[in-house]
Amino acid sequence: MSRMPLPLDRHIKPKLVGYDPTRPRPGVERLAYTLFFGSLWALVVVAYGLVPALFRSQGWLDGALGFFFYAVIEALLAFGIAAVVALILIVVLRKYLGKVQERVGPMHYGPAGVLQTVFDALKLLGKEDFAPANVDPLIFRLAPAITFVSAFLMLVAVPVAGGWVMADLNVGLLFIVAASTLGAYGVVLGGLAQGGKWGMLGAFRAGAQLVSYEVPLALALLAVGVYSGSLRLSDIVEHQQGLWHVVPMFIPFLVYLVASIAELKSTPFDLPEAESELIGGFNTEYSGMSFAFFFLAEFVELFLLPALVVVLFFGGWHGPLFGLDPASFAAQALQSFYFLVKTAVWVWIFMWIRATLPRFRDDQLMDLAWKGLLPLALFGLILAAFLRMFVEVV
Amino acid sequence: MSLRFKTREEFDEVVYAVHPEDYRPLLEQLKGEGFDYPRNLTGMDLEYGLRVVVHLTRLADGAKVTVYTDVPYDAPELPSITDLWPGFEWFEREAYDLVGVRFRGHPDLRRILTEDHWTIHPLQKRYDTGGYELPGWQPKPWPEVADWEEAPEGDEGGEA
Amino acid sequence: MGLLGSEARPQNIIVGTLDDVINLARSRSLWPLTFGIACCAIEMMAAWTPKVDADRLGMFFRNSPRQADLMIISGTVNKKIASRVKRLYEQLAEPKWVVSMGACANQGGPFRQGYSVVEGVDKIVPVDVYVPGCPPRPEALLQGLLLLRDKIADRKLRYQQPRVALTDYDVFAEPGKDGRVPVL
Amino acid sequence: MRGPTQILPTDRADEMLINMGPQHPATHGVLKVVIGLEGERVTRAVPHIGFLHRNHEKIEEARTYPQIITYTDRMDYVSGLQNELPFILAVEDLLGVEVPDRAKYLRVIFFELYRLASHLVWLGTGMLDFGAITPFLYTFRDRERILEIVEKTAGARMLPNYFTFGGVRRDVHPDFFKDVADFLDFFEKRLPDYYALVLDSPVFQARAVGVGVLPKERAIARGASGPVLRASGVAYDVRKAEPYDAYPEIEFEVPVREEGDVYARFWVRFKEMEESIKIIRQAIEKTPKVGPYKGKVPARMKVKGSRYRAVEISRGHLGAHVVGDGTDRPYRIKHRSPSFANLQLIPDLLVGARFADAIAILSSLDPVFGEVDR
Repeated sequence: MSRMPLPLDRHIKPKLVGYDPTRPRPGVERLAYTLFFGSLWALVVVAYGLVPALFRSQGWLDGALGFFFYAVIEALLAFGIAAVVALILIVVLRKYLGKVQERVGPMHYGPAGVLQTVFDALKLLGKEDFAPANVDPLIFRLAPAITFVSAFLMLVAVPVAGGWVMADLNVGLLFIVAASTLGAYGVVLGGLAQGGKWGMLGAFRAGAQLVSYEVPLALALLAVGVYSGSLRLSDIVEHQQGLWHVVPMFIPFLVYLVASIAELKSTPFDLPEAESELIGGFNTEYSGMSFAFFFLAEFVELFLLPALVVVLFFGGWHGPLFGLDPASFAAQALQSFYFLVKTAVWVWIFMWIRATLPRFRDDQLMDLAWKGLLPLALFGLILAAFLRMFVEVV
Repeated sequence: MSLRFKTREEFDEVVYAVHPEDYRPLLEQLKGEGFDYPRNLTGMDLEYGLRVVVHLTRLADGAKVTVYTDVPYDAPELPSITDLWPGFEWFEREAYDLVGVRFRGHPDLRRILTEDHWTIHPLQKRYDTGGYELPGWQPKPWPEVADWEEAPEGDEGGEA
Repeated sequence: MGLLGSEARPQNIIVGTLDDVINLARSRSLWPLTFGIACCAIEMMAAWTPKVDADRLGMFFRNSPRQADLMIISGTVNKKIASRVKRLYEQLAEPKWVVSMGACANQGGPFRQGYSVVEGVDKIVPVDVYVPGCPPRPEALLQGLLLLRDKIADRKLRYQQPRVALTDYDVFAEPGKDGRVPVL
Repeated sequence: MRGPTQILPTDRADEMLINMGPQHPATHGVLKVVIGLEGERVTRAVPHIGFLHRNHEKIEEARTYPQIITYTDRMDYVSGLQNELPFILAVEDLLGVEVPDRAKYLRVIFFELYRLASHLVWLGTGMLDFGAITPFLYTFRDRERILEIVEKTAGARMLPNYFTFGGVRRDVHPDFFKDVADFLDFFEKRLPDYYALVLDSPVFQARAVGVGVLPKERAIARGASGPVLRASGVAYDVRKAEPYDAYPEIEFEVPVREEGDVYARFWVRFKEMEESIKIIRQAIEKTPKVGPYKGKVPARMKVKGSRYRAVEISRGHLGAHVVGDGTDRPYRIKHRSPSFANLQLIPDLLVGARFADAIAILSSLDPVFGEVDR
């Protein structure tokens, strides 16, 4: 008994939970959501609008040194956007799940619980980053980084407003496919490198699932590329000036929606993680910051895949401009606002699906990919080609 | 050879007290009579030996029977009835684990509730609640049943 | 240990402040391990459901011990599972805490004198908070978790976490040979 | 040998052995199953139990009869109150105690309330295994209302120790019948939600129909009981086969389904919830408004003789074999628990299924380890 410290805590009176679940605080929560959205929008305006405009107006981009600094600053801002998006989405998802499930979600730390994710991140920073004895150390450490970087890479090609894009690639669609495929590597390698059986099962499932759903996903993207006549994402958005792609490209839209939920590894396609079957699947043995990177990548993707839905099918940044000159700064800021609002709606739909459905079985998943989505995607591709010909003839 | 057993009525069921050598033949006969549902199998320590009690029922009309037999401490062996009612597989393992009755012909007679390396059968009366041997515990004399046509003495639920 | 030690309180004021911040974060983000043993596990689950909802205090279950901070021993620990409980505790990533929930985990509960029951989980793992009750109500568990939160974060308390179990209990001991006083 | 049981390495090159449990979210407690996997297909399944063995039967020999009721509560802790009944009925038989009518009906009401509570816990945790989180929160919210009603009368939530020899321990709270009626109205409105989230969900149907089929003969031979048996087409319900308390005077149906798959086991439990609502409504109507709630019981209970009684708890046929030697403590008590018998089906059902199906089958068997290991 002597090894126990003296009970110094006898004087502590635990603060009773002074919260009445029957009296929610919608005002505070609404304010918090507004702040979340506003801060994200501000960051986007700074990263996509102000910094490039500043560099261009001063002519710093001509020199090599100036371009180097520009690239570094942009990369940091992109990382900032990814981090802020993840921090916001984690707490929003938890609060939304709470709302669906008739509870309240995190609400005690910070007004309406907005600081919860900050505390989580700080805690994971201070947590032991443990590697079991039989891991492959290099790949074990590399896998979370690969997953996060691939999610982060996709952000570069997404246009948020007319002319506001970090890298306006002429092969933007292919770049997106390539970057999202890279993410599968991180998951598979992470599962295999940890030397545990649950991780291995998770890696097998992840490999099968992500590779299978890459195919219909790429075909759906290709259909959009064929229809709009360009692989550049900003051209695709411009092409939706009159009619959003969701109307003529409805079949590729459905294929993309299902395949992107599978890419996201969220229910009903969360087999690689499958918390109730495989403990944590590919991330079973990860702790501390390595785990945080997987977590972060998941939520960056939860932002980017809905953002691509908006870019490809829902008119991207298009919206009423109230007579503003489309090339002006104010108009571009307004366009980025439209883009973010549409993305937020789609993020909500993705969360809704996640909160409602049970999980598929692995063979049903494969059936859906190869027997259902692939023929549908091919049909969509042919349809897109016919529509393109029709548009060009008329 | 006729089976050596005694029957009596208790509440709503027929109770068979049976000689251990005729335990399995009697149960085979009952199985033939349509008692298809295994209700329960209890192993218990009577301080002169071990007893196995089998409760069966017939799903068709709800008739119930109870069969019990006693085996001595030095040879606690009975034939297994898992092939008649596979549902008794774990019940026999439990009776072996906790009371110490060994069932011949059981497909997988291992300990089930306690650890494999334990040596005691904790529900025997020679152990106290904590699993320690009671000091000065002595087994009682075996109540001889000379003629199975007479009621066996002192088998009414065990003696204190 | 993680980035910053939690037991040693350094003299350096900057590191000390950072330590406090990390401790604050740790106390506000306690993720328990999904490990229910017995009756108390149902009440433990009930503490995460709409009526009580411990998720609003930033706690949610992780299934892998590597990602959990906290282990709630919710039920009777018997001799067969004792070695597993000990191993799970060792698998938790540092820093880690243990909440003993219910009478059985505290000292054996109604089954205390039995041959197969470990008389309190503190014999095999160090325990930070004991929650009494059989089973404790979800609110009682929540109060225990709040106590743990305040223990971790309170600067004045200088809470020294127990690092070793109370006894070097032999988790494989057979009844009759485990050195307890016989019950007669 | 000291230490945990060693699992020998498999002798097949294409088989992988994994230890599922005792800490695994889908084992509903502390079951351990050694599963051999060939890809995603289960090639062998060896269950190991006993991780919650709490020497119920030994420690009850050292307790007096009224003390033992407290212990029986802790067997199937999800449907706590129901476990007291077989032991109490057996002792009442041996003592020849008469139970007054009011107590009989009160017992039925509480019994069925706990069946609802238990099936709600099963539904929530079972859907967690299927990957859906939301039903878990909904079912526990409804269960809280039941526990609040029980708490008002019995004083405790989960394990109230309320039944006693000759009746119930105290009379019900004045609001009791109104509370129960209110809850039933509320719960009837909730049931369509559960149907929509679970039974009618196409994803769930794809996972459950035709999975883990248990043939009728095998179910009977293995001694399966409760919804597992009735989903295989056997209409065996202890409430009908050997009626106890006020069940003979109450009209209800035993839901039976022939398929024997996971979907059938879910369906049977859903229908049982509906039947429970009917039973409680009838029992509230028929309960005598006044009258004793407890019969006459000898002050010094000297129980002699041997008796086996069974009741139908949420998981099936729970029996108590009480052997008394004429003192105030039992000579031997054996609890026959339904999940113990049902779990013997694990090798039958799991081998050949896919791994995700194995989880689904385990959740449809609905074991509670307090009663499996005792």
